[in-house]
Amino acid sequence: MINFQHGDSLNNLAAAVEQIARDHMRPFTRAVDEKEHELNPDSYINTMYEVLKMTGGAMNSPVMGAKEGGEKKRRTGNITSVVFIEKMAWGDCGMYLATPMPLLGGAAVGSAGTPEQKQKFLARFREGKPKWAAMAITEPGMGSDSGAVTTTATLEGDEWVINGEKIFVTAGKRAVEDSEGFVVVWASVDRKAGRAGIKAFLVDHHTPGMKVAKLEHKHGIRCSDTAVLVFENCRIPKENLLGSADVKPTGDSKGFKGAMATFDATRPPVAASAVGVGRAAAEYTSEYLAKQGVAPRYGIGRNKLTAVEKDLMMMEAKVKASWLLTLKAAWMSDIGEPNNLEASICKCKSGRDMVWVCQKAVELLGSEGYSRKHLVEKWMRDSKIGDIYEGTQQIQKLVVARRIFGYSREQLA
Amino acid sequence: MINFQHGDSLNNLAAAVEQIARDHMRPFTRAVDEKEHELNPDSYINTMYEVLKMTGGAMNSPVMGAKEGGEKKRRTGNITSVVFIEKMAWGDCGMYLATPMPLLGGAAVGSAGTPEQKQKFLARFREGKPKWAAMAITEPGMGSDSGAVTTTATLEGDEWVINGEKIFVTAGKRAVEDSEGFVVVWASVDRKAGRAGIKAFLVDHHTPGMKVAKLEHKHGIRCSDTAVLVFENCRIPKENLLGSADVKPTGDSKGFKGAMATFDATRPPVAASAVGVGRAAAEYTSEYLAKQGVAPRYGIGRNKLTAVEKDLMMMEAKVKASWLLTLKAAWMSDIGEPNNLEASICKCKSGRDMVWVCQKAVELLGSEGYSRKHLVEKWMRDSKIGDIYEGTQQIQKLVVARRIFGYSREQLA
Amino acid sequence: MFDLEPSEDQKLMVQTARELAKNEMDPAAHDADEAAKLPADFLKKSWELGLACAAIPEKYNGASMERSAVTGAMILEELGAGDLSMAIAMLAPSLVAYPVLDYGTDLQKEIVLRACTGSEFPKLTAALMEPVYDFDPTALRTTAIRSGTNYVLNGVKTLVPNGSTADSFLVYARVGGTGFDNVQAFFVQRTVPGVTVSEKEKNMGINALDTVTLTLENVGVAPDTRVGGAKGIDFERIMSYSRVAQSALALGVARKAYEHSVTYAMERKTWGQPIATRQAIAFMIADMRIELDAARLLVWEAAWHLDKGRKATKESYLAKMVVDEMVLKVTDDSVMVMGGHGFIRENPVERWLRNGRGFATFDGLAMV
Amino acid sequence: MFDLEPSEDQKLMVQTARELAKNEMDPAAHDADEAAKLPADFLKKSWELGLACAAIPEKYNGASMERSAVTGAMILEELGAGDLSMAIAMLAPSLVAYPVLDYGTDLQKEIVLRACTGSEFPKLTAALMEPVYDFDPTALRTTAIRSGTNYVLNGVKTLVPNGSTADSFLVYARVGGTGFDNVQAFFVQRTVPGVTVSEKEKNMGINALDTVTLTLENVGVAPDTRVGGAKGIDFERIMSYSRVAQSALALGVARKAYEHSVTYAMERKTWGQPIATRQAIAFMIADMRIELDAARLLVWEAAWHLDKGRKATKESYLAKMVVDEMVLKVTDDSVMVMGGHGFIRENPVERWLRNGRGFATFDGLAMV
Repeated sequence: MINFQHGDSLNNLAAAVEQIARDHMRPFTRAVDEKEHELNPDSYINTMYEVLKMTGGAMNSPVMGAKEGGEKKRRTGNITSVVFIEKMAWGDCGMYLATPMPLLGGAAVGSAGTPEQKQKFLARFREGKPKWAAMAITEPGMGSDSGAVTTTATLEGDEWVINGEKIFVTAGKRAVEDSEGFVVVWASVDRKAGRAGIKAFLVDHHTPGMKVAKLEHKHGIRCSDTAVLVFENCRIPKENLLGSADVKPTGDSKGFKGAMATFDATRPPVAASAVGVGRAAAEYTSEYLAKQGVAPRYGIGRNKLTAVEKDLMMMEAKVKASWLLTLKAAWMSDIGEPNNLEASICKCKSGRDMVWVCQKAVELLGSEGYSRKHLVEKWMRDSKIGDIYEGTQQIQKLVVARRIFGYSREQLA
Repeated sequence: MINFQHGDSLNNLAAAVEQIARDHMRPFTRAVDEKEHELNPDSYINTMYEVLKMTGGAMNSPVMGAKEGGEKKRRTGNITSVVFIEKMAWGDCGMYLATPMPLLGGAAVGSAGTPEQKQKFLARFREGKPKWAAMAITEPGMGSDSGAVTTTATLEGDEWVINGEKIFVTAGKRAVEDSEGFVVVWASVDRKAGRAGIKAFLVDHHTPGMKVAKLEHKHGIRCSDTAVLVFENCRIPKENLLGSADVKPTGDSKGFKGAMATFDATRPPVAASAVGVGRAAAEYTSEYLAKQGVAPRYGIGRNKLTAVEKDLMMMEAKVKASWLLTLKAAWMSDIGEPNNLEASICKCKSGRDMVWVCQKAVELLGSEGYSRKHLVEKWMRDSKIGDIYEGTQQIQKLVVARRIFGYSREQLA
Repeated sequence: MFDLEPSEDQKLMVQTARELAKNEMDPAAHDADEAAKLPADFLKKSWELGLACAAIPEKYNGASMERSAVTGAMILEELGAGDLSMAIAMLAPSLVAYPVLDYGTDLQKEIVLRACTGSEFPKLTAALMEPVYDFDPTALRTTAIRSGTNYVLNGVKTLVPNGSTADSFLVYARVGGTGFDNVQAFFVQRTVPGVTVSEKEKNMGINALDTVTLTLENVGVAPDTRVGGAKGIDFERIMSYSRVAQSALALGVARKAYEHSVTYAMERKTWGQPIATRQAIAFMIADMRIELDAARLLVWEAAWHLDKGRKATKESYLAKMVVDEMVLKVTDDSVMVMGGHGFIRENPVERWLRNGRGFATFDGLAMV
Repeated sequence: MFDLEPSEDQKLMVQTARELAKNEMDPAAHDADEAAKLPADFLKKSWELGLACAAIPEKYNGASMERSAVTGAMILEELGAGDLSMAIAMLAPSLVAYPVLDYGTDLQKEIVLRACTGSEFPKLTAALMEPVYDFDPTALRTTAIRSGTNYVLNGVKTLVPNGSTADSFLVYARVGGTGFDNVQAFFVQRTVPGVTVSEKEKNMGINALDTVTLTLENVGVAPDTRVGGAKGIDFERIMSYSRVAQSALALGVARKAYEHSVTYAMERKTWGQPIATRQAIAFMIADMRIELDAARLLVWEAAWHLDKGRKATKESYLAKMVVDEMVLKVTDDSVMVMGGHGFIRENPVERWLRNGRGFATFDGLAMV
């Protein structure tokens, strides 16, 4: 039965998250942007961590929530997580990415980990001080072809020895230096095996041989630490391999596929974070212009609109369209339908369109929009990451097209 | 010395063409669209043919004009031809394509023909009754890969025997059935040699074995006949081969390259025809809306514009931008600079943007724009061909990108 | 809880509509467009299926389907995918039936709704649009001025569907200043003095649909011709229903063009490979799908607001704005996917482009 | 006869500008942006080259270059490709010099033009823009009201380049109703009562450029501060010059982003192939080039109209409209070409995107 309304319990939870976003994110959003890595948004982090501890699994890791809990007939974890994330990103996308929760690393453990791994690496997020988990995939010479991993993991006795360099590790420093978190590292156990040789490894915080070589200075989401991690003979226990150790000669190994599945599950959350930023910009612009007497005349003849009015309306419509696509993809996960196509659709559309929305917001406010007096310029910078991370717009279109045509990666590259 | 003004002589000639467009094209433009192939725009054809006979080479074949005549230092044929074509297409693009002149077929003879071939096939356009020439390249199973020709030409004694089917032959019926014209047919003399085996052949009107199998019913430019030509043991004299008979095993043969060079030279004229249609629509829309009291306020603050005003301005700007790119490409030909890149740029941009302009024109006039009471809906249909023929927008982008990167057809396909 | 699963009833209706589209509409669409005429028995056949006006209560002999804009949107998408001219033609009676169902007096209901449940296709239509570039339902140029107890109507209407054969027109007119609140609807008989019905209009697309220009010169009508009597109509809501309906039809046109493009791109080969393997084509088609899916959700959401009893002015307006842009882009791109073949009228994409461009210039041609 | 070949003089000037851009601007741009400060000696060094204010006649010690908007556009494109902040900073004196050259009284010329031909970088700038979303040069909010023989100025100006160090501001103000004709320019000294100069403004881009907010509260100025005295200025033409100049700077920013993308796409490999061999990337870059070339011609044509003595209001306005859209698209796409790397501030594309977005919000920040 078609229904665009959430249940009361989700609405109540959502209202709580929005309150946090309003009270603990928005007031700091300009400052955390200006100060970049110098300022940890502690007020938000500590508050949020307490909330997360209290609410337990549901918010701890959106994707896990979906896999672990809920009713038998219809799970709610995915919808819940995108609703929460959209609100947090509305508050501040950089701070959302600095939320002390397992994030992508946790998602990987949640979907591919053994019960022991889950206990060892996820239980800690329900106690003590704020912690983070990170995912380390990309390497300097690597673009979107996640198969081109050169970092190696070699089994020596009871230990894997990891060597290599990883870039674009979101929350990398917080996960391995600033807290008792961990990082999931993609490495090849057999470079000749190509994609099939790539496995994911759980590396705990402060493991010797791992170091944060650099924090990137970014266009937007500046308070989220994007780290370069270097592994030099970094030794981890044998049981920290995530998924199977098999290197199947043909096709994708479970390890790689498992990791890729993580992406399927995380595209809607990423889309949600983009929508949060876009909605923030659209709302701000509407409110600002309303004060200047601009009131969109919904319903009148189209050719009577002003240019600003029409743009404002398009901003609003695009935010909503992206959001509905995101909910749809999450809903499909919740009802157990494969959503690879829909996940890429919502990611592609929200990534692209929310950039448009935020760029438009700057334009509609004129030189005021360009000024750091207002937040729209910041949202424009923040929005761009939504069009890039976890697969650019172009990568998403490849996935969408492959699903439409039933083509393999080889048929449509 | 940068100059955006044409010389007086070109301006005078242009004014004459515009007068023809106004008097002999515009009044019939709706009727020739409605009646499709039933109505030959005779008034235009006869008037124009007299003019063409009088003005001789310059207008007879735009590309030839560039190659044959003009000053030594700076030729003017290409600029002249795009100026003329833009004005004719402004009058009516379908009628322009039905102009009794050598068109593409003539261009091919002009650039690759022997003196004898030029005399035999082109001189006739300066005398007698209206005539047309056509170019037959595309086949039913073939898209933009002009190398995939399956029509064959076999040498038997002193004759080439042609077999095959050609589609999308502009002015095909007029060239071979309705007048004493001719058609240039691309055929393979050696299918194993691929691209290198493709040659162009001059087939005279009413040659036995050639027949017009069908006239297409089209979206726009309806009075221009787009024919399907079938060749069944169609015999032509040996000397009607255009260019060299060599089939070089590697690389492009002169024959194919010569034919492809024709495209280089004809993209600016095609762009000009697109611009003519776009300008017609933009002007009509401006004039219509001016009567309704819409006056674009050039110069005021951008965020004060109405949506219609902004669209009107964009229409005007896009028409001009496409036009300037077209002039640039033609000018480069005139000064003897290679213009492969610029020819594709003007074709790509004008093809795409003039469709946008005409679609916008329909929208800005509301339901009136959608009605056949006004011409904008017709121009929208006519404009679409500019984005398609002689290489779609996508093909042009491939060419542009190859030139930018210095890539071959193989490196970027 | 958020849910996008249609009900069993909805699935059934969609299936019926899809079959009509597949068996009767799509195969006949090209010829109908060329002939500028509906297939001879189309209205009769489609009427018998009962897809239009299905929400008329049993009391008036109707099918008593739940009045749902969401269900309507689903059905109209299928019909739009069949053929736009035929879809609008068969739906035209809804333009009269639903406003009467929602706002009519008992007598109006008795007359109109019964006419819309009979075995004959009803000769009823509505006249809303006006032949101006900036048509605005909140500021109609057609006026209904009170004169004693009667109203006097003046104005020109365009794109009146099935107008050549209609006996009765539901004419929307301004009874006061601007704004939705000042619009009311009046039944005008074709034979009343002052009414002029034009020849069939000619447009770029929807050629098979019979539309006319209706001119009203000092046409006097009695008070009981006003829908809902003194209480009148909620025109704002009527426009929302109409915008959802048109958007849904556009979804159908776009979806058909998208599906056709997918099939073509996988079959058509250049350089030995299907063109679907080229990023330029593949991305174009991916974009079609993305925008189509996005637009559908906006339309459904607007419809859902209506079903919840809300006015949905903003939602339906924005949905239509997005859909109008989408359907043009998708149909235009579908022509590009085919290249030169897309320019030939044998290929349906060129018709879908002509029809697709229309949506931004229509406002009020259908009703759910 | 139509011709796009620059003159030898133009080529020489372009070469000079290109070298400055390559040697002094581009290499220092990142650090300047991060430090929000121009390189220490940049203004001095660039001033010595004489690229700004080159059209001041010999009479005033100037280089006596022909006053040509076309030449100016060519030079500004190069400077824009170097760095936008630095370019605007070094050009700011032109904002004062050229209006005075074109319209000033003899005395104003003597003072201002000599200041602009000295060895020191002139502490002169202009204040035009206002901190409102719908800034409109034809309807300035800043007013100059006659009071006896003097004028009283009130208003707020923003994005005043080099404002922190300027001694004198050329302030544009409305002296009557709306329209270009009612705008005049007045010299206001920093030290005059009622003048407040803000801290350096913070913007998304052009960080190294020093801009300030200038507030004028009942600032009285003498009649001889009005440019051109009673005859005044042709503000419409001044705006055209300004729009051409800004558009030319934007061409430079976009061209740099385009060139960077071309290089990157040919070097960067995925799956063993340069990403330039993928249609998605190749087409994006082809589009950049197409739009860039198109926009340049519009800018040159507008400039050419100015050189012919025309107002070029429409031409410069449309050129800027197209350029503003183009520079955003091109810089945005250049970030996409680099993927994640484009989001890192070490990579200049992210700065070009921040600068590129500015153009649509600027009106009057440069002059040729």
